[in-house]
Amino acid sequence: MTPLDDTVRAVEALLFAAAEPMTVDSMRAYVAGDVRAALDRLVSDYAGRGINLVRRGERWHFQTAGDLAHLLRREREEVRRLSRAGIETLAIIAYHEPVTRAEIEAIRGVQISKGTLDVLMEAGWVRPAGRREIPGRPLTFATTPAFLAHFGLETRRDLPGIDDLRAAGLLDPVDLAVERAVEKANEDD
Amino acid sequence: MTPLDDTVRAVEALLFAAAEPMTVDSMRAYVAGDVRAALDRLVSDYAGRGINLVRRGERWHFQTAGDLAHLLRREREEVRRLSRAGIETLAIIAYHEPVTRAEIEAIRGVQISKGTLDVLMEAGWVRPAGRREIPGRPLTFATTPAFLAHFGLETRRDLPGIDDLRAAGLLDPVDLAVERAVEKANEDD
Amino acid sequence: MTGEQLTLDLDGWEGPLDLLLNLARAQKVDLTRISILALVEQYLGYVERARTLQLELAADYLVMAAWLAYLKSALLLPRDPVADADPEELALRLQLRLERLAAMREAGARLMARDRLGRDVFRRAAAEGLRTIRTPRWSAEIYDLIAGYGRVSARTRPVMHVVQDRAVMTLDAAIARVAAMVGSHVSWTAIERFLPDDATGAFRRSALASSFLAALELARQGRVELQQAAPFAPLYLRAPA
Repeated sequence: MTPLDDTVRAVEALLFAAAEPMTVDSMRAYVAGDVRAALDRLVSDYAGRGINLVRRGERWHFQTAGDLAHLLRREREEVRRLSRAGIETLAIIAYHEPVTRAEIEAIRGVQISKGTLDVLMEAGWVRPAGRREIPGRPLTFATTPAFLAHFGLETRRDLPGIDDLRAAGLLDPVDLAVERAVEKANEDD
Repeated sequence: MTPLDDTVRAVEALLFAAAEPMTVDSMRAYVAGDVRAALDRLVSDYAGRGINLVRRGERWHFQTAGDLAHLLRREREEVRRLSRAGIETLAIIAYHEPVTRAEIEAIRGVQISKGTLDVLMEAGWVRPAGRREIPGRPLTFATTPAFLAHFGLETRRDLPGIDDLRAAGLLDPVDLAVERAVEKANEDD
Repeated sequence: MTGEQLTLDLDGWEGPLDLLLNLARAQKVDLTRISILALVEQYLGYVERARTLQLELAADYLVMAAWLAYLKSALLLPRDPVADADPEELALRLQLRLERLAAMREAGARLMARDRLGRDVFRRAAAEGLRTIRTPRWSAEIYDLIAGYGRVSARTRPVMHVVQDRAVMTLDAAIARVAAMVGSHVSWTAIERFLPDDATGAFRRSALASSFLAALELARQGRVELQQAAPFAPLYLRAPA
């Protein structure tokens, strides 16, 4: 292996020892030198190994390679089982964020029971994300860095199928889609 | 990096994710192939990196390289204000030094907790100043040069006297009122 | 279908839109090509069956049924283009809602199937953690220091004044004095007679109070006898017989 410079070794040790994923800024509080270059070097060093260095949002951490899941999987410690309502609500928040409760309910066609958002927030995947400046100033919700980390997403752009859904207009409100369809019909006439 | 075989990758991931150091036998419960050869390969791969694979007795685990341990600690200075008890105790020491703890308490009219003197010594403003040659040989306390420096004093004589304090209105007005009332009562008798 | 099964079925739906989506799936065509009319018929039939079995349906199922009945009539009957909403647009609206719910349902499933941290991939279990060592730097201003001393001085000074200036007779002095004097009084003698002749003002009050306590203490020891006719009446002392 080619010799490592001190910054690369330091960042490697730091991320290895850290209890939580770290941002570049938080790493800089510990390590001198070019942290970003060190991360690039480590990502390539660990590519293909049993451990990988991954970026989740603004945070970095080491984790085991996905293809080894069959060896390591711990079914019994299964991360909390979400109800169907919980899964759908989480997906709607992730694909539409920031999104109000009323918007979530409009998509699901049913009221959200009180516990559903609580469970998602308790899991650390969803957070309140400010109020929308419309009458009533409703609270909006968005996903957290822990959500990205848990589902192995580098950014929200990695959400499965998000580009196709956006292109198909399926992330737009129904009203907007109806308007568009009407316009299109008029053009075709 | 040369391609890794599956056993090496599996052992690497296993040891990384393990809560405890593992024996070769316990690794064999998860991983097929030549575990010992995989360990040898990993030891040499990680030599000189920020993380090392080490053997402790019969058990193997990853740990951060010893020379980087200092990086994992970060010192941060926090400015804290002295408590009222701390200020009063420091003032008494400054005006009366060298002074014993019992004398400080007599002057304050209140007991001082052990922590109060510790804080003043930690701040570097107060030092033990020998024992008083009376029964029990109690320790005396005095101020330090750092005390003078912090408060911008040339010498302790620069501290204002009790008459200066009175003139400056620094004797608490409520207590002053009590004092006057008592004096007046004595005159009336 | 038994009533019980139907109840369970209804419990399994996440609301009327969910029920509609599942009925639409049964048409086994792309959601963009479903027959809205057939879907409406199925939904209304479902709700009707629930009613004949006298099952309690949540209000939103009935609201949806009413809306779908209206949609059905709009689709079937000739319409007044001024007064009525465009039934094609209403049908499109329903179809768009179903597509959106289906999209999110599928997205949720794909999300859950990813390699999830703590189930499929793992962070280091025995991470040492990073430590921040906080070193306090204490701060105080010279004003705080001086004002603090002023406070202490003001608190303790008046007490020292009073003790120095006030003339008092201590209890010990009063006991000694009363014990010495009572020996020469075999007849009842008022307590005031035991006070110093020159005692006036605050000192006299102090001497009287201390002498009274001294009398009580000596009586307890059997070295003096006391007599008082009534509360606040003159108090007399004499040597024990």
